[in-house]
Amino acid sequence: MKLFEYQAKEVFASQGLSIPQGSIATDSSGAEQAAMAIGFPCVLKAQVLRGGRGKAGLIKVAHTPLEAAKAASDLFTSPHGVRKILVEKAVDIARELYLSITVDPFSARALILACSDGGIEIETLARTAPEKIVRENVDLDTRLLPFTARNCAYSLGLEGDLAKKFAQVVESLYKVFRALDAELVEINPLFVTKSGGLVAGDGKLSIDDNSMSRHPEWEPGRDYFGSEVEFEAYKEGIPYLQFDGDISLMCAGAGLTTTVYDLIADSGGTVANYLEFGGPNYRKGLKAMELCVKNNPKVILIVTFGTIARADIMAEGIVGAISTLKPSCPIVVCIRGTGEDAAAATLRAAGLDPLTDTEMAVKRAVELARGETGGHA
Amino acid sequence: MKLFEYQAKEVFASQGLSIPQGSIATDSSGAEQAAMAIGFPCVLKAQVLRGGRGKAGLIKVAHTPLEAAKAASDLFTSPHGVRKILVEKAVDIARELYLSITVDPFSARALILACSDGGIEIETLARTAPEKIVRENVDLDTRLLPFTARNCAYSLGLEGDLAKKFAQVVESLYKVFRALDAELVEINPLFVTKSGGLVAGDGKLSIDDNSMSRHPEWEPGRDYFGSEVEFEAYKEGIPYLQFDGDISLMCAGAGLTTTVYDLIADSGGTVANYLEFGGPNYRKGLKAMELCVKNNPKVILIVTFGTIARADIMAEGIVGAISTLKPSCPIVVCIRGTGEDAAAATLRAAGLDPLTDTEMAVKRAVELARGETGGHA
Amino acid sequence: MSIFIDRDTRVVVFGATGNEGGFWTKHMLELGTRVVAGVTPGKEGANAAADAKIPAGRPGQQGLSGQQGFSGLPVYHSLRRALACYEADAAMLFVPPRFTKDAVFEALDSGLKKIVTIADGIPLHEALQIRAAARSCGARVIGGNTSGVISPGFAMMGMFPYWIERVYKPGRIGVMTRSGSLTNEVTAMVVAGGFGVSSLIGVGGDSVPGTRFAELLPDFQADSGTDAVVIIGELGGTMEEEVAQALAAGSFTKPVVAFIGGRHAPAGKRMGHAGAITSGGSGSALDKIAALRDAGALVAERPSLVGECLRQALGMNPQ
Amino acid sequence: MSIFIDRDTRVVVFGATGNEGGFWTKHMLELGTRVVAGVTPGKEGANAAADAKIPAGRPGQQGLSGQQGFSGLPVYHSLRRALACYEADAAMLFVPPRFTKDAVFEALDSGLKKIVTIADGIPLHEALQIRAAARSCGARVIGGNTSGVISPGFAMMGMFPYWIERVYKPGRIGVMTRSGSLTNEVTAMVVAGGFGVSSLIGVGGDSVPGTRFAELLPDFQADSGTDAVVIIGELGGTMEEEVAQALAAGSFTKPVVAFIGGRHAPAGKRMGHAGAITSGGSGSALDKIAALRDAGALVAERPSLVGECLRQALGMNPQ
Repeated sequence: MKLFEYQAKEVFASQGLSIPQGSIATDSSGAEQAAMAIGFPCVLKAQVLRGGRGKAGLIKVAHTPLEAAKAASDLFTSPHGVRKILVEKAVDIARELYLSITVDPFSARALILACSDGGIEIETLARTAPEKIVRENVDLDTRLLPFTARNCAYSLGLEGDLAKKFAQVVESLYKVFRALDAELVEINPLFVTKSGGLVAGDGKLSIDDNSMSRHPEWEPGRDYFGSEVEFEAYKEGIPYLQFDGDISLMCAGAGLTTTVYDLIADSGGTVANYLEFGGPNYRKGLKAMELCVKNNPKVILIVTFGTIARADIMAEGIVGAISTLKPSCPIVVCIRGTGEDAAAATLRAAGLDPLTDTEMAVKRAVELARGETGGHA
Repeated sequence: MKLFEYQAKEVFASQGLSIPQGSIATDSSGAEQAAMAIGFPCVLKAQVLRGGRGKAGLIKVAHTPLEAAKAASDLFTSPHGVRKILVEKAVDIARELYLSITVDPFSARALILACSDGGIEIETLARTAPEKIVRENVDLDTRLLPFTARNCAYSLGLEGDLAKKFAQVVESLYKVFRALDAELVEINPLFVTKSGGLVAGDGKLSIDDNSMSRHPEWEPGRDYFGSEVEFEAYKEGIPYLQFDGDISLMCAGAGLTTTVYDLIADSGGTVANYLEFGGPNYRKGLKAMELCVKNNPKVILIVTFGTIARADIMAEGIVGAISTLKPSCPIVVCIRGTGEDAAAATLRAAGLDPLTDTEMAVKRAVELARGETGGHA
Repeated sequence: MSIFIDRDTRVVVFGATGNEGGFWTKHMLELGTRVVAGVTPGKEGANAAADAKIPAGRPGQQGLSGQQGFSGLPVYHSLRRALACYEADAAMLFVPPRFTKDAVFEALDSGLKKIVTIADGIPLHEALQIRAAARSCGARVIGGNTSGVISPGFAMMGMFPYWIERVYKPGRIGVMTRSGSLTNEVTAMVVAGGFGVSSLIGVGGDSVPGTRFAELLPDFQADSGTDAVVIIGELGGTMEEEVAQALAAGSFTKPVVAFIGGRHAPAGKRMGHAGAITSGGSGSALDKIAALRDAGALVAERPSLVGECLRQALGMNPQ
Repeated sequence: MSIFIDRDTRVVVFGATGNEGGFWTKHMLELGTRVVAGVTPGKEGANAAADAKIPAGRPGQQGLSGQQGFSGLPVYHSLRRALACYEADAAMLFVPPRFTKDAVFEALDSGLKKIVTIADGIPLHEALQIRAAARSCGARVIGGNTSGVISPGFAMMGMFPYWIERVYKPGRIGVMTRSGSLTNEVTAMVVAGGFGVSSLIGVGGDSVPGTRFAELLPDFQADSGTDAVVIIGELGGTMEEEVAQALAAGSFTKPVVAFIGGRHAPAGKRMGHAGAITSGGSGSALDKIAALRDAGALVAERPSLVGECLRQALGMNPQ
């Protein structure tokens, strides 16, 4: 679960990290007032969960109240669905650094990444100049010891007071990482101010989804989702991604659903949504189909090959959902695995034509989406 | 640093452990009032830092206000220097268990000790029936995991709800152990109430002296010390033990001071106080001698063989202390180690007769204490 | 032949008294797995698999009820108490994600070196601690978020519809996978291609699995019952690249066929599995396919081509 | 011959830029110890021992200022930076107690296997973590609360008035001790008895020392320069009992002479050292003496008898 910049910075500040003076505005006049309270120049930053905000024009500098109002208005009316703007006092920047903490699945430790060039995209740098990136592993049980934080600072070539302060920032950020069960915490850029301070210029904080129950205060609201349907799926615990194609996937198993997505793309088809109702959701056929229908897809494609996710139960759910929702589009069904014989019987009894081959099911769905065949499949 | 029972229980309660309802009284009428507020029967427990309070008559049960007043008065006038009484509601006891956490220097882990016989002295049991003691090690970095707490419970033969509750008590007590940097936390007895609850009947909590700077709230006051001089020595950071013999030790080095203590006892002498002014205190000759003089010893015996604790500096301190304090008792000096030649010269110049042999110095001190020789040695 | 588990591997099942745990424990026994005891705190004395409620309509029930003399498993409060009565080599965990770290550490503490956890939803930081602890003990944790491990025809730890012969036919092809349903899909194609499976190890779909693909290669290399290995991978992480490195380095010499999901996955979106996300351009399915092909593996574009790739890799005539 | 340190042991000194650290680093060098670099965060580029302020009137100063060509030590921000320039085997820590854990872990992280810390006042729980970490790395931490390690005439890590010949005369007797001043006292008696010291290891006076007496016995056993070992123990803990066990088990076969302080110590009172306290009747000096005697060690009642005990233990004529 990714937090917005302003939320990440709130957490940073609670662990002793310096952040620019700022406040949140939800409309243009609020942004103008915030800017006047903070003083000029100030920076208006759209709170959206995407990278590259600078290039996308989602960060604007204002030197007057008028400029602030104009910038805010531009941001709120942009096509990026901006609902909140962070208005921040401009920082007197001497240089920029990079710092993040993530996990290293191989060594099974936390991984600190630091770079003396801030503002860059670390993944790009990892390809072009990996030697510029300082890497330090931290064992979660042993915890971050000061010497590791110092190693980061000295490896970046920092000296004196700045090295000490950087090491403190590393320690604070590590506390954030652990306290929030983060998969990623990132400060990019980390500003070195002209007076020698360190201030978080940006803040990324992604909480591990499997740890969200420990952090109910960060349970995401509607803001976090690109569409109403995505939000609804989230609340149901149904993995769902919104696209704008023709075929609604209603599959079980992450790997299989991803494969179906690939096969559709290979066949020239397009996907309206990714949706899994396997695992703990295999009894949620009705809800799953409801979410698909909301996209007005040209076809609903159901592919499963489950073990725990029982084919017979899923077939009953699908048949029930069809009779309740009466979707107007054709439905292609390919259900295999535990209880597959009973499932096939259930589907046939409901007038469906269950397939047993994934690639054939995809082919039929793509054809139907193109209008090459018609009616319920 | 040992806490009083009532303080230990305060800490226990803050980590979720159940303790009997109770309050602290500093005089008899306060105890009577506390007893009436709590209800009868109640238990009055003298707050002193010694074991075996039951046998020593320092724990009394009262069934009426009059009994409470009488018990409190007896306790406050006992020879044990009772300054506070913990008045507690009597617990409806079904059985008693034992639980403690300490350190295992060999495995370098925390060591949980549990026993299904509460109220016993664990050290006695360790000699007589060690198989009755359940032992579990906990790695400090890995931390206590629930399975270890459960292992304690099931190894004691507990079942059902009681096993679960006991495991929770283990987890809570481990939190106390870590949070307070304890060298020992002990609940003995741990009451199993007739309604199946677990209540700490007693509480021992000893904070590691080397970690006291992290726990300034538990910095000991005058209460903790048997004498004014001990308290004063503590405030100076000078290791000091009060005895009631003739010879005040003013030595450097823990092992050497302990050895001098032995040699005196072997020679039939007695010690007025143990005192070390080595290590970081080797410039504190004046203060050290002040503490000795307060005991009106028959002899002050100074023995050192220091490396960091420089003989020359200590000799200067001793000579200065003598001229300031003008102690009326003879002083025996045996100073060796770093700077010993300069030290000897300083002492001789001040009219002392420095010795170079520890055992000879002890012999002379014991003789002087017996009055067999006289004057400054 | 098999890797990880065979008929001699003595398995203790955590959570065998639960509904799912009991159901799959019975199936493990039915397949021939040597399950010796169950562990459920507070349930000592219960008979696990015998007491398990079997949901109506589940396959395999008939087989179980027809088995003579089946009387359930002894259950203990703790692994230590179980091991006081039975020797064991492996722990199968049917334990919820938030208790998984505790169960893994309990197993490691008792010296078990083989642990399989199906838990889907292990907190990320605990997954790190689990893998770190296992490595420091020289133990192997398979999972979480996996169906487990099966050597068709012999034994399994986990949940597999082994009774579907067109998917779990015994044979000489090793399988390593990050998926569940997709595994059934691809394994069916292995069998359709005329092969069978020696051992199948589901390392799981999490971003920090307890065991990584490349760490299984030495076992498959040493297993005389395995002629080739099929890898069912997907976007995200670096496990497939690590296999490619092992191939390129010559430390694994048997033929490898891979199917990699997520070739068209949009960047930065998590496709189902916690581990199935590209980060900043690394870990894409196309990169993985390229790395594997460069290292000499055959990569099937579709599941249905896996059988053909195997025939080619093993130098057999096309079917 | 020696154990732990010799003229080839390459030592990095943490805190060599401090007053005490600098002073004793110079002495380590003067005795012949191969000190290669210093580590003090924030002080890279300093010349440690050369810059150290030497308090007036300290012995040894003359010797140092007379040493030709002495130009101080290179100092680095971190051990890792030091090791990029110099190879090293050991770390000597002149670091305050509350930073000791950090320094020990820094040394372990860089793979050093020999660490000596003089710090007096290491928090108890951190002492546990230090010893646990060292054990898991196969490393040895000596201390805290010790003067360190010396092989008189050759090298030392720590603080010893090696220039007092009647205390630190080279010879063939190994010494293990929990004390500082008492060590000088007893070692003087070893020398007075006509012997000298091969290696002296101060394990320190804390209740959780990084290394325990019995763990040093194999080294003394293997050291051809050591004929017998003197143990300077005291009440509290079980280290002397562990030596007795090793003797009784026959795993240490050289003569052992012990002096144990605290025979008259009142129960439950801490006699100076953190480790010097009996707990519930165990760890008394008398118990230790009995255990050692039962195992075949000679125990000197007074320091002055140590020399005689050694002669007896080594089968020599009384002096």
